[in-house]
Amino acid sequence: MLEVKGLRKVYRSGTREVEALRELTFTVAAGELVCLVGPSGCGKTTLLRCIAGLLEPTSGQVEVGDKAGLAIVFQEYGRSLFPWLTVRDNVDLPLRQKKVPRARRRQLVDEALTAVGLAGTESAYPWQLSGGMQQRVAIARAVAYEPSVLLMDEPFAAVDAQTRADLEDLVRSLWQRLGVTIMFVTHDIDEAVYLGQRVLMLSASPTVIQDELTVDLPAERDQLHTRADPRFTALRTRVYEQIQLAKVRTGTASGAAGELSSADR
Amino acid sequence: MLEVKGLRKVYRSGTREVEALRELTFTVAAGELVCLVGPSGCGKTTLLRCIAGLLEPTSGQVEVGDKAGLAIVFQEYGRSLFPWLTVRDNVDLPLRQKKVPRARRRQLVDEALTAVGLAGTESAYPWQLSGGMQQRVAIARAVAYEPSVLLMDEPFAAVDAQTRADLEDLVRSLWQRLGVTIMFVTHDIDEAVYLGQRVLMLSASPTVIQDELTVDLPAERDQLHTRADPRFTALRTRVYEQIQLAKVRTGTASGAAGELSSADR
Amino acid sequence: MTAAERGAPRTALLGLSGLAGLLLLVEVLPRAGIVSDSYLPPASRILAALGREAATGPFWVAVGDTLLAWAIGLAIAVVAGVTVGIVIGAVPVLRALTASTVEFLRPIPSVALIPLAVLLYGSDLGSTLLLVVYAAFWQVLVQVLYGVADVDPVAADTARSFRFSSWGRIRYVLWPTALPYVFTGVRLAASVALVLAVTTELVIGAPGLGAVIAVAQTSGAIPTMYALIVVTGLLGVTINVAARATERHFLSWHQSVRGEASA
Amino acid sequence: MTDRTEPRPAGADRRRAGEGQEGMPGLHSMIKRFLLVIGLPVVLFATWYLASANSENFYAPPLRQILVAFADTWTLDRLRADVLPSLARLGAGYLLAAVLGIALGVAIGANPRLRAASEPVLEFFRAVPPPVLVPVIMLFAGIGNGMKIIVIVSGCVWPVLLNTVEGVRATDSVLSDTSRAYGITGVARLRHLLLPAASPQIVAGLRQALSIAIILMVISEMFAASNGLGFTIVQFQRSFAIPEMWSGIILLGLLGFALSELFRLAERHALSWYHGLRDAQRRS
Amino acid sequence: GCGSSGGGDAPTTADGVAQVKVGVIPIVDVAPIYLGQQKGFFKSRNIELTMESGQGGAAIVPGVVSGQFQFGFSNVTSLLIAQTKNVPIKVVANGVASTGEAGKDFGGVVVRKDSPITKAADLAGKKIAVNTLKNIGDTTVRESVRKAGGDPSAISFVEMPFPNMPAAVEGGQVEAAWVVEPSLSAVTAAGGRVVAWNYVDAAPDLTVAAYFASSKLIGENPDLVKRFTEAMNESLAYADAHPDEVRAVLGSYTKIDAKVREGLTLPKWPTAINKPSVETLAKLGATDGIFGGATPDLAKILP
Ligand SMILES: Nc1ncnc2c1ncn2[C@@H]1O[C@H](COP(=O)(O)OP(=O)(O)OP(=O)(O)O)[C@@H](O)[C@H]1O
Ligand SMILES: Nc1ncnc2c1ncn2[C@@H]1O[C@H](COP(=O)(O)OP(=O)(O)OP(=O)(O)O)[C@@H](O)[C@H]1O
Ligand SMILES: [Mg+2]
Ligand SMILES: [Mg+2]
Repeated sequence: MLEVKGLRKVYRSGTREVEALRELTFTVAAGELVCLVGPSGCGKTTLLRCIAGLLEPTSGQVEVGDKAGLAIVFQEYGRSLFPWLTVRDNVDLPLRQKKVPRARRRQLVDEALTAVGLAGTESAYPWQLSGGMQQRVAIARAVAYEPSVLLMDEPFAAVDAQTRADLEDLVRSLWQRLGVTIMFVTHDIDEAVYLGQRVLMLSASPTVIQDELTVDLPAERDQLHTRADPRFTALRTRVYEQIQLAKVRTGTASGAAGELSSADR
Repeated sequence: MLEVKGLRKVYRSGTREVEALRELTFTVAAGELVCLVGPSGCGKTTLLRCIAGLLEPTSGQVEVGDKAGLAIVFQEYGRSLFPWLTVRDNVDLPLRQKKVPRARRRQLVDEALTAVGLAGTESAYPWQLSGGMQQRVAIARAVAYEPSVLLMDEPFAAVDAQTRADLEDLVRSLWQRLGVTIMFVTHDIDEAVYLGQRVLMLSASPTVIQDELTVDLPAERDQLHTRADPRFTALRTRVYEQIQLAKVRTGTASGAAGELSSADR
Repeated sequence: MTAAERGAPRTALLGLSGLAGLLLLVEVLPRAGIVSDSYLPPASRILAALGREAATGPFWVAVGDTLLAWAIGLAIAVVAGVTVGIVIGAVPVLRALTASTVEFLRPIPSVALIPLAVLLYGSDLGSTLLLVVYAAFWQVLVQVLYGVADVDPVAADTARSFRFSSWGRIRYVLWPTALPYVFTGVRLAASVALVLAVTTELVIGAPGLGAVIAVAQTSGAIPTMYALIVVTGLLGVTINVAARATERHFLSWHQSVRGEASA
Repeated sequence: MTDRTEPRPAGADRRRAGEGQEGMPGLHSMIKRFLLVIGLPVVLFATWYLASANSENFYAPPLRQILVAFADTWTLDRLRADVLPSLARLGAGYLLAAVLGIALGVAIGANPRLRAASEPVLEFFRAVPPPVLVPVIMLFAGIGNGMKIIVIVSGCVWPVLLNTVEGVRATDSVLSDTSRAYGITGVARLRHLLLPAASPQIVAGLRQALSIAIILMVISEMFAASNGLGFTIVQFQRSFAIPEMWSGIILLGLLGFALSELFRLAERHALSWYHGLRDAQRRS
Repeated sequence: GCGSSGGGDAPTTADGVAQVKVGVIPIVDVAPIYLGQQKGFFKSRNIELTMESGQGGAAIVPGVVSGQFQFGFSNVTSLLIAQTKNVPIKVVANGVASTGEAGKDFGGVVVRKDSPITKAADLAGKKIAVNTLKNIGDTTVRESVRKAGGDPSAISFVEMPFPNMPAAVEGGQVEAAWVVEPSLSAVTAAGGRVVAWNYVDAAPDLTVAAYFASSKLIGENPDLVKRFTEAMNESLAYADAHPDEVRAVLGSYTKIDAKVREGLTLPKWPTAINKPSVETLAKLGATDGIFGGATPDLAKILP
């Protein structure tokens, strides 16, 4: 359903050259929910953009079963909403492009906005909303679109803990209900383990897949019990260690630097 | 040092009217580190903007001791960096405005960028960086400025767990070293407790102060031991409960909706 | 070699092919009898006339005169337009106060001011400058005003929160934001200035290409007239190439330029 | 110590008060706006009046004479006979230029190759002065209204075109990616992304074009015309009716001001999202 | 030139040579002044000439009035209009005159080869191009039609620069056009026909244009004006007598093709102004209402 083979991406601009992705190979089965974690600047966004076909890989291949049914939630939520459209129209527009009948559109938009807790703001413009609310509009847009593949780039970064928990459950129920394939980028290790069937861990730059983990928690999860499960704790510790390792391997003690390989020619 | 009295803020645009802050009164002593939590859209950003003098309160007063030494890290990190300046110049510019001598500036910029793990990217432009890296540039800019009052609006939302921990420690060490007054907005309850001397909890809209909590953890904190401290767990539970309460009080079961009061006239 | 460097020759090639297409059209139209060749001579004859003109000294003196008037006029208009634009744009009261006057003065055509110019300066360089500056100034001013209004509120707040001085705000926030608009304004003004320089010379006989065109026109020397028109056009193209190059240099950070580099 | 809020520019408050409120504040701000609009022109005219009162210069007559000439000259009949045809041509030319400029601008702005190929040719024509272009246009378009409209278009299409090209080129990359990801392509991309994203700059171009259109209306009427405002002004100039000529120039200015006010209203409406966005954080 | 803005005085160099600027239109009509300059007729009278070429009165008259130019060249009707508006100028020398011979004048009304118009009377009700409306062109063309028994009132005149007229006639955008040399030669060479000689029809030996100065200069520096007039008269006479040299000098300030130059019909350059013809022009102008009800006072404008 989603196949990435030997993906490599080098950014070039002027004399600066950054190897964002060195070589990535993995597959995501149809209807799978995979979480992606990795240090800041390791190339997660780049990977998602390549999968969505927004960025040309330097080499390697990406195959997506059904490109038409692909939706994406961008990390830069503030810039991905149309400032000239109201909240409702922002969510509605992709549906209109998909030629969804009017009545159905109305229903989808209302449902999605209610699900993310934004019922009542339909007529506001995005710039009249708080950061977290903007991010939720972007999520609602993706949800209403009923995609077959959903790419989410740190979608819950700007919302509070409680809302975040609600949205996590929303994503899981959506996934179970529609059988959608999801790639979910997050910084929150707990979130990755709680949500995913599988967690892909990326190394720091030059980026390869550091490790892969199958989350063998029961399919029915809830915030209270799942997170209290000792298996959950074991899994999150495993992910944490791998990420620590990824950092150390790059040889920088602080762990925050060095993910950038800049080659002046 | 920082005094907010009866602060109220209503946004008006066209026929839409949103009461973002109903009535806030609190003081932050000089050199204190206060964390601010509250549901998405409750008015945290609005409050910070009012304190910084960027927004006119509808009523009430804000008094800041030394406005000249105030720095702010915006939630919209992407838009608060100047795209026409390199990373180095972005950090350097406020210092030049402050007329810091050249050699000292150089040192401050280098230190700040190294502290946030961005040494080596000085000559890149912000739009060549990943989201998390951009956010760290914004943090470095505020840190290098050596402010006497530092306002931070969800500054770590876009960075990975490990970097986040490093940055948390950076903020605490900076605070201890320079005696700066800090207001820190976050969604992460653990972070609020780990960082702050005090945690202010805002209610959902119409926003008032829901509760206030003094964090009686030792001044010397570290990621491993402090978070393992049973007192830490007790405090975070207390904050969590209060926030739950805030949501319930507004009468919406999902807890995510209803923070917006929109009055069409 | 970077993408931008690779792109440059190809861009030039595409541009040249566009010009070649125009030449071909002008060659074919009269030859096919679609228009009479005594009123629109084929390109080859125009170019031949151009060659003859280019061999004479007075022609180059005229080109020099026109370019001088153009350059001085444009420089004055740009400096004045940018300064006034930023001052007015940065201070809302001034903007409100001057808006009506600006809108009143702007549509007054330079050509209607010809008697005034002649009155003050005869047919000297001064006349040309007066009209050139008058026309080009508004182009820059309006663009700068729109550019200054386009400042990202978050960027502006950032500057305010860090206590930038007024000059710092102008220099580091207003100016870079307005810069793309200024470039459009300068490119508009550059050609308006050229148009006005030539027109003034044409009508009041100030020395320059326009005066030569007037002579060719009244003499019924059609190919020569077209040749001279081609010269003004080519001046315009050259000026634009220069403007584009500076723009690429100064706006490398801007969305419009960086998009192309990475493509 | 008690520095609560920064002093803010008075204009911001003024604008703030004007929007979305009825009753006293609305009226108040309308009066204020009126004073702002009228203030500087009144001062300038007064200065002109006093400075020119004793003018002996044949070409710079006292403003008093000009105003008398204004009243005598621009009678209703005159307006109907000369100003209306001009305005009709102006309107037609401006609209055509707007449509053409935006259409071409979007195509060129969205397509780097097309831009590379067409730019030199366009720059070539942009640099050719309308007065020498007119004979060529006459060859193809005759001497009727069509020719005059083409002259207007040939001059005022440039600001629209250039600004549209730049506006389209500067479309935010994240927004552009969003559109692509959601299958917003083709016409929808044009309608929902490119045009709105470029609209602030397109509007800047349209505003530039408006005054250029008026200027070209005058220039076009210098050739092969027998009526029109520009024609009349040139006629006055040639027949040494200098106060009348100045009165015509004043009328042109008034016309420009009136049209720009109309334009401002239209802009406020069409770009309300943009002004809202820009004002959002500056307002109370 | 800014130095002389105080009045009509020409700056004079140490050796008494006056620097004089003359506003002219670069056409055949002003050949004598260029020829005279070449022959030294001005230099010998301590005048150093600079020619400033403008397009018509709009550019030249203000220059003369403000003292930017000391002398200017303009057609008689424009001068008459200026007089009715009390523009402070006065004629100082003759400029150019019609040859007075139908078939051999330097200006006329032309039509296309295949046009049904064959004589002046046929022009009634037609669309005719002139270079300037309400000026010498349309008043004299109307007179031609009137004299030929046609009704001039229904003619619609359109304004267009001379060089554009051949194309407009050829393309049928106008039915006829009043053109002067060298456009006249261009039309006839392309097969066009002249159907009316309007200068000839208006008055015998019509004075078409003249040189003028501001009243101020005439009052303050009569000597300079006198020297200019003398030099000008000498130039006019010389030009009239030496058509070959005229054709040669045309090459120096126009771009008229050498072949065309040979075939041009040259105008006449008498030194005297034909006052009756000016009176006729005044009458015609008054009939056609171009003076706005006023009557030009010839004594005030002519020397
Ligand atoms: N410019 C504006 N115009 C109108 N309403 C606004 C504007 N800015 C913010 N609001 C409203 O004010 C309320 C508070 O917004 P604010 O940005 O302060 O929330 P926040 O607490 O920072 O939320 P988050 O955690 O999601 O960033 C929201 O309901 C929002 O819709
Ligand atoms: N347009 C660009 N030009 C040059 N380099 C770029 C560009 N975009 C990204 N990069 C570089 O590519 C690397 C990976 O960036 P990417 O945005 O994919 O990281 P990320 O994993 O999403 O990080 P984060 O978690 O901080 O968002 C970074 O080093 C960044 O500097
Ligand atoms: Mg990212
Ligand atoms: Mg916020």
